[in-house]
Amino acid sequence: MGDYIELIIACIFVNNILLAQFLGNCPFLGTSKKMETAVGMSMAVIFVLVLAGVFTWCINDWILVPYGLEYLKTISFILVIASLVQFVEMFLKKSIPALYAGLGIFLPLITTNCAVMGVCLINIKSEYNFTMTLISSFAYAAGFGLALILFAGVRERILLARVPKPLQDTSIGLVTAGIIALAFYTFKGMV
Amino acid sequence: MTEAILLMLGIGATCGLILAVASKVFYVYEDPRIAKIEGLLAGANCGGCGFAGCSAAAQAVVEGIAPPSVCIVAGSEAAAQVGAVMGIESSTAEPLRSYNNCDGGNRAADRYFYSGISGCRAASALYGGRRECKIGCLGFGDCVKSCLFDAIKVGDNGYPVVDEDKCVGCGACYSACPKNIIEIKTVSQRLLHLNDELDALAPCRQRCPAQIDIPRYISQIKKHDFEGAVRTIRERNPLLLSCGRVCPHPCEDDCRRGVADDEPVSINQLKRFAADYEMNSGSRVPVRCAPATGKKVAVIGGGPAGLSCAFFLRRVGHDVTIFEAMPKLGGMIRYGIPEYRLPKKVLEWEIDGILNLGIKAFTHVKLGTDITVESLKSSGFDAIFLGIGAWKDYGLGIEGDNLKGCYTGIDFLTKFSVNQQGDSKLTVPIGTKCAVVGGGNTAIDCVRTLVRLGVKDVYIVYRRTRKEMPANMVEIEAAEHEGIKFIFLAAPNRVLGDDNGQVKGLEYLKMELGEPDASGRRRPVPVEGSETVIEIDMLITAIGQGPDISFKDKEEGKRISELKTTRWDTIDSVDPITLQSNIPYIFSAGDAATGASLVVEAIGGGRRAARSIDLFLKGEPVVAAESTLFGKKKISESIFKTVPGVKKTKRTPLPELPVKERIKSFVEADLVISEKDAIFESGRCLSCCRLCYNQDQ
Amino acid sequence: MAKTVAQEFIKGLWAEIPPFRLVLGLCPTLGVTTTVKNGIGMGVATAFVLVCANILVSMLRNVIPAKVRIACFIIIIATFVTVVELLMQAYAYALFQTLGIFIPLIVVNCILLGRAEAFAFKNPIIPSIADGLGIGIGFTMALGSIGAIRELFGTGAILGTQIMGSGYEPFAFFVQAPGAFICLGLMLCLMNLVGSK
Amino acid sequence: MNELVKMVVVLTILSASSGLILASVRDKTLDQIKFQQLVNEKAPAIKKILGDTSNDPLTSKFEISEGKAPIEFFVGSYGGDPNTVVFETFGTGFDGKIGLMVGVNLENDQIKGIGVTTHSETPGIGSRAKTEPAFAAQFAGMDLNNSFKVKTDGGKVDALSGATYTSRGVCMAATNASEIYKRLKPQLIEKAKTASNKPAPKEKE
Repeated sequence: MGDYIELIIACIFVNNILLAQFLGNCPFLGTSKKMETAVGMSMAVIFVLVLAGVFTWCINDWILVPYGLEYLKTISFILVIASLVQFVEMFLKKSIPALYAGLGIFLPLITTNCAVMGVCLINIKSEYNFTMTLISSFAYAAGFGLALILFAGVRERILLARVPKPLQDTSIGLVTAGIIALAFYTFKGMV
Repeated sequence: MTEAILLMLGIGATCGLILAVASKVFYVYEDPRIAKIEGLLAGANCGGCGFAGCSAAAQAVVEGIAPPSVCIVAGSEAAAQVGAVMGIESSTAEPLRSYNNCDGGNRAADRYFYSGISGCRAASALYGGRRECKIGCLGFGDCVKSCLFDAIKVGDNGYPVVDEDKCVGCGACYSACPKNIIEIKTVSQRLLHLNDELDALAPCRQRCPAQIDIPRYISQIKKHDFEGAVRTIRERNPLLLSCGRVCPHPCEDDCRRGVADDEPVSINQLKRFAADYEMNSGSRVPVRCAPATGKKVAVIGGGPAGLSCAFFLRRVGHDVTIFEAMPKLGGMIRYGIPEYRLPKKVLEWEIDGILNLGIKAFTHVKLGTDITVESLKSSGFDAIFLGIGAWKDYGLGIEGDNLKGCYTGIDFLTKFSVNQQGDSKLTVPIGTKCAVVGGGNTAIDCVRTLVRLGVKDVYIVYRRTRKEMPANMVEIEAAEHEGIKFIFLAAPNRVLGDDNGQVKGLEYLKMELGEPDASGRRRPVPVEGSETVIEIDMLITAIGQGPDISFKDKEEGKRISELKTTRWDTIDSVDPITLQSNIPYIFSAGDAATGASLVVEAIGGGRRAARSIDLFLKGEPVVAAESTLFGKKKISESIFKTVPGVKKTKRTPLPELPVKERIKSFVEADLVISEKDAIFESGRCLSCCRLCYNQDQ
Repeated sequence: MAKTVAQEFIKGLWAEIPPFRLVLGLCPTLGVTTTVKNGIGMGVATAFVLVCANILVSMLRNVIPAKVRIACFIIIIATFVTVVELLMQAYAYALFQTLGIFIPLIVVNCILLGRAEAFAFKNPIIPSIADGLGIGIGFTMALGSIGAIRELFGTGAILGTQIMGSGYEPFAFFVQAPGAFICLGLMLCLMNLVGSK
Repeated sequence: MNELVKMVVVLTILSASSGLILASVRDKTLDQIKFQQLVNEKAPAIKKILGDTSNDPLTSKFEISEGKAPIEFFVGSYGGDPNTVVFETFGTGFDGKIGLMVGVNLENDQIKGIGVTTHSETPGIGSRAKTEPAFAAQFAGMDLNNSFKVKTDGGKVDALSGATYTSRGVCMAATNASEIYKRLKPQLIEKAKTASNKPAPKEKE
């Protein structure tokens, strides 16, 4: 149990996917302009990342490793993730429109979110077992959400601040992200 | 080797099959334009545009929230193609279109018979034309002949009708028309047009502070074109649901049917009917915005004036950001008007519709604390609109008015409303016997709220008589029905307290009416030795309110501290029509500019300010034409003393909940009229113009 | 469409240089640019995949059905990414080790999908190559320059050659995560400043 | 329906041909990659551990499989005497696996030296296990028949300050090495001799 808690803390704070591992930065800057979007995106990432983590673990453990095809993991993972996302999107749209309204529109954005692909590869590389994969996928996604929502909160306020023209928008966004990353940096010694 | 090929074959085939089947099984209809536009975007789903992926961006483009150039990857060619799908040329100016303003046709009486050349110009050369109306259509069709694009036809009633699809906005008809009938304007120009002496205006249109084209939307309701009616109202008033509920409808006072000794048309009920029709229809009537101008405007205060100003600025293409100090948008219509008059759900739906046009809004942001005029200017806002409202209650200024149990009107309503909406826990302990001092709408809202909270004895204490009460008559009547006790001709003298500092009574002097004062109301004079005490445990003072301009002091030495204000703390405009302040980039409207006034006044002011801001941003002089109609100024020939030919018909009564039911809860008390009644009521409209009106047969 | 091949090539170097003008492909930009060598290595790998994918997409543009085009692009890109991954492992092992997980993640770099969709899918092979080369070289230059700045301030040296005086205390902040964000933010600011003039 | 079929067919063909391409590239590069891994990951550690040998340890190697993946052993001869073997074991550090090369003298069971090969520890903290010679040096001379613990856990190894997890991971790898060594020692002595005499394995391409 202790190991699991440690893993969760490490994934959310210490190795925060956005701020320490630099994965998933495009949507990080793109969808953080509004709090609403940021929350939706975070939820969608948690949802997809857990699904993708489980699927890719199964493929890796049941097909790729037994047949010695590990070098095909990039292409097979991306195909599986892309199809999975598209399938879930279509499924939600038809069957659970309420959930689709909240999450659905964020799903396609996730196909090219390197956080998803990145976490799947990290899981495999770290040789986690099934439970660990489940936990780390969730925790990494939660870390993504945490950072994104924090950042969106700050960014909404930045709009009110005096920012010199050349620094406006993405530029100040990156500097802010750097300062938040600095804050997350202090978690380094935690585990 | 074989395994690799087999694996990839398997994965490819499985994914392809599953997706192919799923796309059939889970098929959902959506606007075909979305798919078309999505096809043109980069498909990288990178999120760089700020929308959640390409399909979300495509949807936003179709809804008009995002410009065709939304995609940062696809480049300018794709933007042009997206624009083509949407029928807008990206980043070109709004198209000009011709409009016909006179649908009077042959209604205006002929002054003489003319048998000369059949041409408008020839006819108008003789005494301005044969018809009575100075500006009305002569009906010879010079405009039709002038049009090279076959876009104007003479309609059924002998007046020109423009086919908007064919019109290219060349302006030929405009120059051909010797009268003021054909105008050539862009949507933006129409939206920002102010009533003018030369316009074809019915009396009600001249009276409405928001300048809504009333006869037009009523005739649209008559023709069952409810969406059209919504569109017409929205050209002047973005808060039609709220106005339809709370507007005291001054327009109805000038209705020609009322002048003819009949009951005036129930104009506001018809507006509410159209507005509710849109809300209940499940979809919003689309609102188009002009291409982006790249100018940024900060609207401070998300009340009716701010929302109206933001709405019109956004529609003419500016980038608008609203800053609101309270937890939610709406201002006085959210926090000052109780739930039973304007349900919050309705208000939210309305505000969402406005924000959906692409207006950014920040709440919990107070001018002077979180932002300053200076900081807004330096973060790139080109103009600033102050719609900060009037939120500071005036005090009674008598002994004991700060005892426990004493509140002021707006403060009480706001705290109660914030609490009711669950935004924070500001509870107000409610007594059992309450007196509300004042005779305005705030006072009435306070007493009606107290009744609903189960307070047994609720008094209204007012200096003058019922006739002088500034509150809406309907509201006063409703309060009477709900068992409020009115104490007229009573001036509070002092508030009595017990040993704990808790209110226990209110002493007032009886008054009598003396000579009329400047406002035409008879001045009340106290009667010596008439002190009377009523026993109460709660006192609310609602004797008026003014704007809170403390933000000025917080930026001492900055330009904003030079902002001119009046002695009532309202922001002084250079010109009440343009609403520009003495600092050129600051504009104000609503209660902040006028002192506590009507919602519809604030909406009209918001639009006037939007017009001035638009002029200011384009670098044009911020002025109003000499012939602009404003305030009490009216087209004299259109105001009749008598209106012959009107048969009396009963006005559709206002449906409301029975008293017993409504005082128990905050459920909306007034209801909407039925479609049948709306059609009937719209039939009562005389379809007036300047001179013409349809007589009852 | 009247643009010449040369124009297609040039635009990637300045007008549309990622990640400055097109704010895309940020993850590798931030993740691997601790040194010039890493930055350029990543840039070259990306450029290689970009050019190859552009060629293939352009070749197959009449065969691929529009509805599954994204899936097809992904397969094509992923194939080349894996090829790069294998080649790098075989011939530039040290670089492969430092770039680590970012190599397979070229697959999800939006620049690649974006170019495939926005350009190669609609244009013949030659302009597609020019486009891919232009954007690829632009990206490489950008990564290299960010890498240079971070390496210079973070370690006091560029490509292992000491540049700063011996009294220079390396500002390690720049090679760490927070420094990456701030460095890129400031460079963007600089680009805006220069571009606006 | 026709369009759907085309979609599926194109996808399938495309992914199958991608499989073909990748498989052939993989085939061509396989040995080179293995060689690179050897040279880049293991060789430096081996060289450091063994120092001056009279043979080339990278070529005098043998494999022993115990059901799982085979373990590679590199033989170091001093003055023609193949008395030292080096092999890789793994422990779990702060962030994933740590690969550790352990060199052992077959005659006295003493550790000749250790060296970290692969790891994904925090740069500047855990990574010092690989870069700080003092940390590795303290293992030299210890008896491989013992298990290894850091001082906080009651052992003899001085942990890297701030990187207890990494140090534990290295100890874990060393303990694993001890177990493997104890199990396989008889075989090792046997094979070390033959391997050092055997000519260098054929160089591929």
